[in-house]
Amino acid sequence: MPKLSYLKALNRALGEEMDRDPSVFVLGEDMNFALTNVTAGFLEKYGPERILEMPLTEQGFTNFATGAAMAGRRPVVEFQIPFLLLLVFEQITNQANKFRLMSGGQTSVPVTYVCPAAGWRAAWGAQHSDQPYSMFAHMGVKTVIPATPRDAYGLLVTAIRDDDPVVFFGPIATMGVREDVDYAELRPIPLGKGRIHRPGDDVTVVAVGHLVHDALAVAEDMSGEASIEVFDPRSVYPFDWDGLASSLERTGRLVVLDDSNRSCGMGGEIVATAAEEMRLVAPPRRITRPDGAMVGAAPELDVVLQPTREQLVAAVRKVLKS
Amino acid sequence: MPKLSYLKALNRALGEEMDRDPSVFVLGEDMNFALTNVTAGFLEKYGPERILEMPLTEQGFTNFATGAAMAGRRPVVEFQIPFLLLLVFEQITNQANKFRLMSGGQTSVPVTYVCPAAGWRAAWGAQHSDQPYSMFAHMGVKTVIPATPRDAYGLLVTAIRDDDPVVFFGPIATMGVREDVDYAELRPIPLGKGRIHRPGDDVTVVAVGHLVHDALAVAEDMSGEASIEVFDPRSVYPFDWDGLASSLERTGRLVVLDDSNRSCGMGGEIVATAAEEMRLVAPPRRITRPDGAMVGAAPELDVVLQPTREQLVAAVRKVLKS
Amino acid sequence: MTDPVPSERLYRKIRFIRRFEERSVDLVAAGEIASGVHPCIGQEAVGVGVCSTLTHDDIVLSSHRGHGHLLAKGCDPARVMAEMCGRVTGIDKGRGGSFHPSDFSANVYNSTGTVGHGCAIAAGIAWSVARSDTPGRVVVSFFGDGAVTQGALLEGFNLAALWQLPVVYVCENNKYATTLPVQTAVAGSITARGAAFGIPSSTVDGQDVEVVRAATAAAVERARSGGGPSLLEFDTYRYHGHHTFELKARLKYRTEAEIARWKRRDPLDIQAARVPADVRERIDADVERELDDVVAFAVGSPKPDPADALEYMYSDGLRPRAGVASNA
Amino acid sequence: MTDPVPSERLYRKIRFIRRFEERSVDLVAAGEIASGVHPCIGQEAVGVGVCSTLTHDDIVLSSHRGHGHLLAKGCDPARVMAEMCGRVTGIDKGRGGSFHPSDFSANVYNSTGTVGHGCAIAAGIAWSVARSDTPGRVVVSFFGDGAVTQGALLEGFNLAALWQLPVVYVCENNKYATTLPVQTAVAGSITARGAAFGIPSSTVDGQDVEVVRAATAAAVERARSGGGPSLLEFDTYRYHGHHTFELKARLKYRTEAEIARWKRRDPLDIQAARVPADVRERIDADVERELDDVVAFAVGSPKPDPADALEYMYSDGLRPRAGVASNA
Ligand SMILES: Cc1ncc(C[n+]2csc(CCOP(=O)(O)OP(=O)(O)O)c2C)c(N)n1
Ligand SMILES: Cc1ncc(C[n+]2csc(CCOP(=O)(O)OP(=O)(O)O)c2C)c(N)n1
Ligand SMILES: [Mg+2]
Ligand SMILES: [Mg+2]
Repeated sequence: MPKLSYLKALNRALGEEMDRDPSVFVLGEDMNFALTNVTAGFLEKYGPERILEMPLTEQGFTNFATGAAMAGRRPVVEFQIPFLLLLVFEQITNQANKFRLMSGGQTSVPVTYVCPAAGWRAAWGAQHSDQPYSMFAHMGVKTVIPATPRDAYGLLVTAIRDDDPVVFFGPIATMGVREDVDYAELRPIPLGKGRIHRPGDDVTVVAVGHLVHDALAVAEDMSGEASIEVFDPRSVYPFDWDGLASSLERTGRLVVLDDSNRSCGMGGEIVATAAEEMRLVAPPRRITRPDGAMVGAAPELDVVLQPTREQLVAAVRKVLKS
Repeated sequence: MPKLSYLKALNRALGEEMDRDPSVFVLGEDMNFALTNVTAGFLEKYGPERILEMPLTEQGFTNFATGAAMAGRRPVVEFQIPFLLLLVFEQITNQANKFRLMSGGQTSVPVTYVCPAAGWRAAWGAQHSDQPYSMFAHMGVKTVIPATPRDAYGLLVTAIRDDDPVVFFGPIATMGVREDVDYAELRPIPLGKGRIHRPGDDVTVVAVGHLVHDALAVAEDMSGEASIEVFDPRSVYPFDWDGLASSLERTGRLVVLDDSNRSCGMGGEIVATAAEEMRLVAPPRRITRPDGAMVGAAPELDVVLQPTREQLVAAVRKVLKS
Repeated sequence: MTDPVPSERLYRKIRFIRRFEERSVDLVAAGEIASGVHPCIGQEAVGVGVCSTLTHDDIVLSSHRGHGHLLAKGCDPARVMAEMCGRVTGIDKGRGGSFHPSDFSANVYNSTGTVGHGCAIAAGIAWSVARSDTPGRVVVSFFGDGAVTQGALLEGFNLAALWQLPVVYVCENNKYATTLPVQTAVAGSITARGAAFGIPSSTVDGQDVEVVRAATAAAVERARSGGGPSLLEFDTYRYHGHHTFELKARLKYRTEAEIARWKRRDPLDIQAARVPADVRERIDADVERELDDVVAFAVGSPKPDPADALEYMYSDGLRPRAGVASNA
Repeated sequence: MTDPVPSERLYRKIRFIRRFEERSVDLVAAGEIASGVHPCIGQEAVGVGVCSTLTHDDIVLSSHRGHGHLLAKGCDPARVMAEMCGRVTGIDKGRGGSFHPSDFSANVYNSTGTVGHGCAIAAGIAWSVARSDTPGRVVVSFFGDGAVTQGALLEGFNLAALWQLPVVYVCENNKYATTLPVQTAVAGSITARGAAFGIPSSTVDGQDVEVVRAATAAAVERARSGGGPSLLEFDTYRYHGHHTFELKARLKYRTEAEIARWKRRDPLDIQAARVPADVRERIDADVERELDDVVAFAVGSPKPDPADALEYMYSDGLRPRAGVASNA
């Protein structure tokens, strides 16, 4: 079976949707040279009417995409840096995502926003290394952050086909992840459906994005010590609360591994919902970035601000003991 | 003792800081006519060099304030509508709040952002009724949302004197709240210091912003049934975790009343932190807006999307029983 | 401008909007319109003149001061008023309200609450329709003088100009953004902003509907024939406050004399002079009768069911979690 | 322009920056600069010419392509290089890096990562200094051709023009924003954008430092004497890729011929022609010696202590909660 990388999975999903549906088109910066490689080869194949090179005008082109979507298109907007999603935060959360409700259902706004570079970039400065997905979840925007090539493919397809705005976060740290894949078996993956990468009995580790791979490594390392279930929500909004509840029904113990800032992050939401509504026999734990973390100065400073496997090992031991 | 309204408390705090410190100045829209009344009488008193009328240029004037702050001023920026804070979200969270760290401590950015209109406005449309404070907490921006005139006074003074960016949310629903106040006893109130409005033994109700008044009313109504401690964090970032822990040390039961959207909101953060680190003898509960709530259509639709006293009563009974 | 529009029809539209707005102010006072309204009284000729050059298929993006645009574009007045009253029979089922309505049946796509942001939304629509099975449609984006200081609007100008999109940008310069006088907000000029992007831009009398119509017709024709965007700045004036709250808060940002001066060029009077008195009388009476029905329909329509508060949020019927846990 | 700056001094600055940048590219390859860099090679005359008209007290806002601006403004080169290498001896103690440095000791206030947003920050600084105890200072805001399509930049123009602030806006039009050619991004022109706000705007040769200096001197003089903002668009070109990543990813957005054509107007050569050969040789040798020390200082300086990762976040020493609970 061929090895499919996460980046190539995005390219494949997007290309197939472009082939399938002529209303799909892509816009963003440095499109003509496919700088992020998500659209590698597309300009030649689809031409400049479907691969739109945009000026450095993020708010303008986000609004442009909203308009195109209301006019029947399915724009896919690429953002090269996570903070650009903060720059257009109002246009996505307060405009595109609200227009359907405000029109009483007359229109919908099927835009997909893709950031194939979520998270840390060493030394690019504190303005370039954020993980803003929790805030899109807060504002009720459909938000996905898949961990594997297969899920990236399936969720990008679903995001594009979805009739509402969807933000797709691809962590920088997953872009090179590869997976054996039978292309014929690639499928769309529904929003709000988590995935148990590894079943276990003692503790549920919910890991988000690239941290799924860390969780799996730790689960393997600790297999002599504990049976760890690794739960990957894949979409943070909507979230697979039923899936989490049934995992906790079995394990009763929860550790969350989340690269968000701590306060009001997705990690906190998972812990809160579990504490409120689900079976827990020990206090839950989460491992996150610090409150309001500013990551992106010198590498030495940055690594200590992001969740580590050592922290996960310690937290698992802790919840197993209590 | 004179009755001080919340709105007048803002006016008083700001005026006193303008008197005390010539580097304080105010900028915003409709300043010359003090449309929100926060700056009522100021143009006449301080003149147009300290009360700056701004064009409809929120990002521009937010950046302008950042520059002025780096040059030694203490700008107070008024936003008439909560969504305007989403429009300038990047400029506050990714620029003003990060410049100190990025300069290695060479500069600081003492700007205060005041929104005296947080929350619901009946029928103004879904774009005008948000409560974005949780997202500023997520991004590590100092954020306050006082409930009473005295606290509004004290926290606005502190926000202005603070050397970092501080976002001040004044809920629409508190603007008319009045309190007997001895002016001579008004004091700055530190960030990160909660307030127990009413001590109690059975359950801690954490209420945010205008909901503090609902919590107090419910505590009074239920006094025959339960001894409710009403804890008002006043600042959501930094948060008074020690204060909350010591309240829960006594009560062991927690209900949170928070007008944020549910997912990744402040209510969830409080529940998560309590579940992880504090004494709880029963599962905690929170009452919030729904996930990603869109409030502001017809009044009939809106009232059911905001936390109610009835929900609080039910939640208190529930945690007392479990 | 395909077929000529008789002066009477333009008069009737202006009269209708004028009286619609006056009645809506009454309905605010009566508590039927919870939001209050931003009346367009004094500015009617712009919406009417502009929309008189458009076909049904042409698309309009409006603003917070949009009632006139909607009525001029052909929305059902009863359903517009019902919308303003927050009724389920409204064009947006009571979810858009007075401030931010849309009506796809009349091709009014949007009236975003974020001032100035409709400009780039319009560009996106225009780009799409120009490449659709039914090209030749034109998009009109209305905004005020306040909007031109919003950077996002200028980003939209750049996109529309780069790709020569079929958009007509209509700036209703009514001299104030809430209380802010345009000359203290706008360095340079409004038309120079358009010109900076190579967009043909002109300032036009907004009080004479026939002048508005002629200027717009040329811009629409240019857009329709692939000649790209235009910017029309219409000189106009609102007689009422920014919003009905000004009926209580008496703000002194303009003089009575200034208002009186503008009223001497009243768009209704200007057009009335072109219509025989007896025809006008008949029209005026018709308008009142129609508005009686409009108001009766609106006020008599049911309010939304609170159980439907989260209806229409998502296309796939996704229901967000409630604000309390189901087990709580 | 108060006292004349000898041609040699300008030559020396350009030479210094050219070689500083070349060495920084080497340090990227050597793994000492983790971020990579955006070299300004080819554009040195702009930073040098502009800053040669400024006093120490004048203020500069730079950009991601800022090394040349900083060195021209008088920052200590060793501490700039140390910053790029993420060392605690850097101008920002390793927290700003190559992309977003500031150095208040030389009055370089900022280089925000959000392209175009320095424009309004500069306006705020200029407004403040004009009203301070030490007025008469001028603020220079550098940005690229890519920045002029960012609405927030145009919002800044409006503010600076409205209040006639002492800012000189310097646009280094190096023809590309990353891979994007300016003519496909900018409808109309760059200077027309300034003119739309009533800002005196002109396009000037950016390769001849004496030309840059003369044009800037006039704008600085205007700003200093209360005449308000100016926009200078300098025609220039970068020889290297946008960022050192282009050394690996060979992008074909421009031709070798185009690069060669620009190199025929090399700012270093142009200025070299005005300096006697023997003087140049002495200067060049000095520069190399000084750069040896710069690199040795930077590479020899300690890296930050991970325990200090959250240092400098808040003014009051507030320490954010860690990513794991202390009891976890
Ligand atoms: C970006 C933004 N800033 C501020 C507001 C608040 N606001 C609503 S209408 C308005 C005035 C708009 O003035 P103008 O564009 O001239 O239109 P007019 O009201 O005169 O028709 C303001 C400031 C908003 N809705 N959006
Ligand atoms: C608002 C924003 N959009 C995009 C980026 C990513 N980005 C960084 S530099 C750059 C190109 C800037 O081009 P230009 O302004 O011409 O400056 P140059 O690199 O040519 O010096 C881009 C797109 C950013 N940092 N900020
Ligand atoms: Mg106006
Ligand atoms: Mg450039």
